[in-house]
Amino acid sequence: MSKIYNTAADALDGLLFDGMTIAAGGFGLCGIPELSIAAIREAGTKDLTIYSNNAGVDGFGLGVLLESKQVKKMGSSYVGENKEFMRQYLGGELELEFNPQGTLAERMRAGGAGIAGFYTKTGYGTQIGEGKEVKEFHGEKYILEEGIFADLAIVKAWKADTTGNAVFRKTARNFNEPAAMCGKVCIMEVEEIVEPGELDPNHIHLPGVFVHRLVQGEFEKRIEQRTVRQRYDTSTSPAGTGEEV
Amino acid sequence: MSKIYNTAADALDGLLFDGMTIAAGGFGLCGIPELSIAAIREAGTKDLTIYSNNAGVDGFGLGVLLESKQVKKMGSSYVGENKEFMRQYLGGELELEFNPQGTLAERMRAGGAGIAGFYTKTGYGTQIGEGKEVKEFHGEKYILEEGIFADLAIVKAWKADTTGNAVFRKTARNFNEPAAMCGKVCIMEVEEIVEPGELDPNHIHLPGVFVHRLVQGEFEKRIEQRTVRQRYDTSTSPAGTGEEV
Amino acid sequence: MSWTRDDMAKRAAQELEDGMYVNLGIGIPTLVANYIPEGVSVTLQSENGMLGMGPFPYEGEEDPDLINAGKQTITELPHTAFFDSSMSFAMIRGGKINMAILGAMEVAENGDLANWMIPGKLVKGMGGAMDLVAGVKRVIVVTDHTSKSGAPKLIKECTLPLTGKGVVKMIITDLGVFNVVEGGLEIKEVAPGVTREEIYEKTAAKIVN
Amino acid sequence: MSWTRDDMAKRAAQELEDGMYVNLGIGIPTLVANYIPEGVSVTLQSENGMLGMGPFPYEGEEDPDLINAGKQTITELPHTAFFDSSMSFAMIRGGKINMAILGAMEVAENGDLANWMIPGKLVKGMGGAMDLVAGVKRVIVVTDHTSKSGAPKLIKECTLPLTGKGVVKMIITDLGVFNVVEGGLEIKEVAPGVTREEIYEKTAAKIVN
Repeated sequence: MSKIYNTAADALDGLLFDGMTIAAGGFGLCGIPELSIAAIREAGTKDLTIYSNNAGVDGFGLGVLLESKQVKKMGSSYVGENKEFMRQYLGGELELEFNPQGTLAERMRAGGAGIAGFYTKTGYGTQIGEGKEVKEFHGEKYILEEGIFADLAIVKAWKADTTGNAVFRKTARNFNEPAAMCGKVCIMEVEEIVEPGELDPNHIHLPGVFVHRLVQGEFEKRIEQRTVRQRYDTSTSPAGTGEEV
Repeated sequence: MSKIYNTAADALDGLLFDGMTIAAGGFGLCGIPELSIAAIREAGTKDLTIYSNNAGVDGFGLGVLLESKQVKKMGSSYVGENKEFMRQYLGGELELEFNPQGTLAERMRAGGAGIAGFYTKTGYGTQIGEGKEVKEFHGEKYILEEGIFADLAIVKAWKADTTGNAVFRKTARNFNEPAAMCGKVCIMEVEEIVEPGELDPNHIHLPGVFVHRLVQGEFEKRIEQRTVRQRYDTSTSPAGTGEEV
Repeated sequence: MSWTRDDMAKRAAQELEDGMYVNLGIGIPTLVANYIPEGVSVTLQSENGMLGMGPFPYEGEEDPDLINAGKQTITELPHTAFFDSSMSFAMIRGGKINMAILGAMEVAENGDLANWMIPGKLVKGMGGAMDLVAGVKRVIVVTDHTSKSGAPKLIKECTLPLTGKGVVKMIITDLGVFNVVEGGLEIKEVAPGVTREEIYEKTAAKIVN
Repeated sequence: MSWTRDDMAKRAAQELEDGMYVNLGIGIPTLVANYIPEGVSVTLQSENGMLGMGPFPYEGEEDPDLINAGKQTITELPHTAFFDSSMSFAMIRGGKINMAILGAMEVAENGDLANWMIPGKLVKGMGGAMDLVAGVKRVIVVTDHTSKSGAPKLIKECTLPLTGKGVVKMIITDLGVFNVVEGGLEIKEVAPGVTREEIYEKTAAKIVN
């Protein structure tokens, strides 16, 4: 039974329905499932609830599904890069459920791992904790957060073998792993599909059992904030410094 | 600040105290922290509570700490390979807290991840669920299990760089990763310490932030059940079959 | 002429479908791997941290770092993936494993399963069995129809401590195949040479047909 | 002559100890990396999934798969490790990151922090800030002592929605260094050319010394 589909549209066939919940990988524009997003835009599925750390930018990433007004609700930690998002949100056209970034990642992993809820200190005593159950453990207060169980996960990996065993590249890994876990069905797009045995079995990031449909494709991989240092700077540059260009 | 210690005894210096809680990696005798176990036996620390999937065998693994009567309580999923364990347990000398295997792994990871408790279906309606809070999510019943926060984690990896970034080998990975996460201090013993840059940063199993002290050593790696197939068997042998020797 | 252990394993293997991820328990369930039907490709999960379990190693090639959940030396396959125990049970608890085939001490007519503990006897522990029955989509039990003393193992209510409540979907014994349905057990198949009367007689659980 | 942004970053860097794992927020905290003291080696964590963050890349060597939590292109170091977001916040929530240096809109005298939201204005989200203040062992705030309009930022009680309750341990402003102690803020250092009177005047939080 092959997991390989020719296009994202083929892979999505039969899975999309109005009002569904989708978990998407990616952080900012890094490691986002470009192909599935484009295919969902094309399919026109409406009233989507999307769990994704960010909401893309205007014209790219999940931003294209906002522009086409296919999204009813976003569950995210940071949506600051998207004017259309803000317009729809402030105009009351779009629901927004803020999730602390780590809580969002853990909620996805929890759903994928059959954990219905968990207690975290994150957000206790803040707006995020309002209406959530509080419980004390070892003298400290924790709030209950629930696992995310998505109808569909759309994620992007670097390489996968034909059975779906996947590896990610550098920080493009981010939410792709927990998002993949929490989907009833997971569509994974990759830069390269390889034969079983080409990936080291010790170094599979996401075992193939989590991956139902695979698509190989080309990616734009847009950079959101290009920051560089100059070559003439021969001193040891400290971490994360230089200049924006 | 070097994380490298010459011996397990050196690495344990200042960390041991009577009545402490220790999380140990390993599954059966596979991937167990042989060096730390031997050093704790030598140190003679008493009244230990040990969370470990198994309790070793007579004369090897955690079995040696049972023989020396250093263990007050075991938190395990399966303890069937150890006569001394049974003798002490049935004699009322040793407490035993059974944890379903997946619950034990998740409790260790939870403690390491700052998750004080989580809801799982595992054990609902059984002895394991008795006395534990039950909560319904999406029409199904879950029980509350708590994170494990251990005073010390003792684990074994294959290789680590000097900063503690570690990789495990095959199924010797098992509980070593979650056990390492849940220790206030984690001592990792490895077959080889390498320089930073020798391990692929994409393929670190356990980032060095979880590892406080490193020891390189030699390991016996005893096999618990040696099963083989015969070379003259040229037919395709199905998985997990053959004969015990 | 009821079914042998191998017949039972062979019958259980008929439940496998192409592409499935399957966890096999110790005992008769392990034998199921010998009878995977032609054209059906399944991936075996071993809960100590492996997908894609291969056969036992050739003598001299045993690797102490490569064992299955029964602690036996095994081998890997080209599509094998290794992972830690929390990831292993994430996939089990998360419903990603399609089928588990397990042994039983008792099965009740409502699908309750007891297979880990006999009070007063030596208690070894549940290992991964409670997680498996709680998380895997379809749990099939393969067991002798009666205990060594002849007592029914398919009963009204379990007397032994449970592994899981209402978790068993199908039972394969030496006498036949049973589905757990609303109201009790449904005889789906009768082993050759066995009569329905024999089954009725040796079963304490309610049979609905 | 109060402290400049760089002075504040330099002062914050004095809090770093050899071997620490540190998360630096956006803005002045990022500058701390420029002033890590001689002989002190720290590992920078980026919450999108990286330990061991290196400097920005040379022009032409930017890698879209390698960014920091501010979405800027960066580089890796020999001891870098990459991981997924759930692992990243496992180490944050689990208390494995020794220090976070963050900006603030308001800090209360009991250590409450507000730095993610101004009601009625554009809300971008908290990102990883709530997880960081809940999980990291020692949270240091680096901020101007007053807002652009001159209003105190160190106050009795936060008026803005909180990022975390009682989480800040130390505050470094352009006027000095403050510890959050029982009963209020303790002046630990006064910036050169600044008087205690000026600090009292520009601070609404209770100062205990």
